[in-house]
Amino acid sequence: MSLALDLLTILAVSAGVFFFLAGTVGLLRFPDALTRLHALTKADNLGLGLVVLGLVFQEERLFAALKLITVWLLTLLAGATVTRLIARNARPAGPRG
Amino acid sequence: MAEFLLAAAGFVLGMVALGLVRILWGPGDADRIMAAQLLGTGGIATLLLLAEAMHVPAAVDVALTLALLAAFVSVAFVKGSAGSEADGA
Amino acid sequence: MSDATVYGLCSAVLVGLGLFGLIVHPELLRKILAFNLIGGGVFLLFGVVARKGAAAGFDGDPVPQALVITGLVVAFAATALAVALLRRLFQETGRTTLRSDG
Amino acid sequence: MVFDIGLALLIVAVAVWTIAARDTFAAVIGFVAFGLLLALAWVRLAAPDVALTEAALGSGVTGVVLLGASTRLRHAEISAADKKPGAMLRAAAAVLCTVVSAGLAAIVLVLPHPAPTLAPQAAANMAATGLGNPVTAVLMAYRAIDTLLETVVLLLALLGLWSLTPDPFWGGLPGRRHHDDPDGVLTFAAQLLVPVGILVGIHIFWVGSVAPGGEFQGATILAAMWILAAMAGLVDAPPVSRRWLRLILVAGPAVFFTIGLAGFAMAGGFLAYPESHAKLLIVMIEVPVTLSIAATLALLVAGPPERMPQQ
Repeated sequence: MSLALDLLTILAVSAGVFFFLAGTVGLLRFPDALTRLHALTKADNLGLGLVVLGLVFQEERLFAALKLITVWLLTLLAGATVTRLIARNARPAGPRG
Repeated sequence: MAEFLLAAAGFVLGMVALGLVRILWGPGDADRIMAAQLLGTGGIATLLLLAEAMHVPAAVDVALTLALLAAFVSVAFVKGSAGSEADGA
Repeated sequence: MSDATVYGLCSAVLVGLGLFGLIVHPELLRKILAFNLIGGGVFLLFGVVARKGAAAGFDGDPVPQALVITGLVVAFAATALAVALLRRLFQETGRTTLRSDG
Repeated sequence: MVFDIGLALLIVAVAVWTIAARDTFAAVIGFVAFGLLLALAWVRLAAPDVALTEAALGSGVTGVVLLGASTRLRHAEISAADKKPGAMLRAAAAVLCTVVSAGLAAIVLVLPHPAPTLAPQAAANMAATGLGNPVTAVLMAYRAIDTLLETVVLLLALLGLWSLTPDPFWGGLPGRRHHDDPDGVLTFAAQLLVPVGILVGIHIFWVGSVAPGGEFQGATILAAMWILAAMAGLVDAPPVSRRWLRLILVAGPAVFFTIGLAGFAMAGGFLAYPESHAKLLIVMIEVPVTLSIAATLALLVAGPPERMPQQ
């Protein structure tokens, strides 16, 4: 049982880490701010979600597992809000480059 | 398992480091705020992985705090960046 | 070389960097930032000494750790006050530096 | 070890950026990143209490204060930027700073092993307090006088800040009035985040007696949530002349000082707790201190009053 859980953890965390890689590549390579925004927030929030999922398999106490999920939900909410605000508010190019 | 999680934490941190290059390049405030967000998400993932790898459950509380404060700082960044035009003094 | 020593060397570099910024930046806000970097370096040094002083079943000496928490709060208060002074200086004179000759 | 070297290099790189960036706004983002990475370093140094403080206060709230200043002074800095000191002075400063760094590095390398430590004394003291977190025990009992003085220092900083108020706004409201976000995203997020954040703040404060956390960390989160609500236009700051506000500000230090004085009668010394009631007394101090610190931090972020209440 513990071995199976360990395996699930390794799978989920590896997949999560891969999405961080994808997000970073997008942030570096995509041509303009809005597409970068798109690449970054989706990939990273998914990456964090998979990392959280992997760690939940290692948690024995319910409260600790819930706390991990809360961290992810808070990050999602913050990410969605800020992304929306950036897309609407922030000037795509700064005042002096 | 601990070594794997520590390695994963190191890898995420490495990705964050690469993303920080975007702060250097900019060119706009939007990119810089995004890079700060990447840093927040990546930092949270790193903390959660460290908490499990080092058996420091308190690091999850640090991640929780960071998640809240990252939202707070990002909102302030966006508000400040958008508002700086309007009130110069 | 232990893990803590790595952070000890890091803290030494941070203090030097912050000091450099404090001296060469004419803008006061950059000086405040540099001052906070020095603070970060000094606090980290405390953390290294605390880690190396692990004893009595603790992973680190709690006394310097508690001092750093106190220090962080005071550093924040000092920063907030410095920023308020700077903003008032800007309101009164339109300047963000201390140079009066320029 | 590899992880630590990588993290240390990254911290140094971000610090270099904070010093070298041309744009102050970019430098401030560098500083926030710096604080976040330091929080990771504190976890690695087995100091999660400090990591919490760094994440909340050192990076987050300090970052917001510096950011506010950088956007307000943005138009001034362009004219001031050309007055850089000459090459000679810069070279001299570089030499001086290298010497300082080298000296500190040498001290780190020759630190005795094991380093001098107060951990045994702190452990002995902790047993008498009934607390499970050694750092909280140091803050509230072993070195309680430092913590008491610190709450006073925070108040003094706030007095200093208020004394910078321009005459017409004396006793007025700090900060700008933010209005509800027209398309509702921020309002919605704040309505969700603020209650959760308040719960997290209380949780961090409450576990501080047995696990990493405590009044400073909890208070910082509470202060941040109030400012977030203000930025979303959900609440507005009260005029700083309100009596209830002043009462909240001084309640913590006053209760702390009073119980400290009572220590003379109860246990024969200032800030001494009788062993049977130590934990109860510490909680009685911590609750008002947390509220006072939260209010003080929030008002320090808000800045000096800059408008009067609307009639």
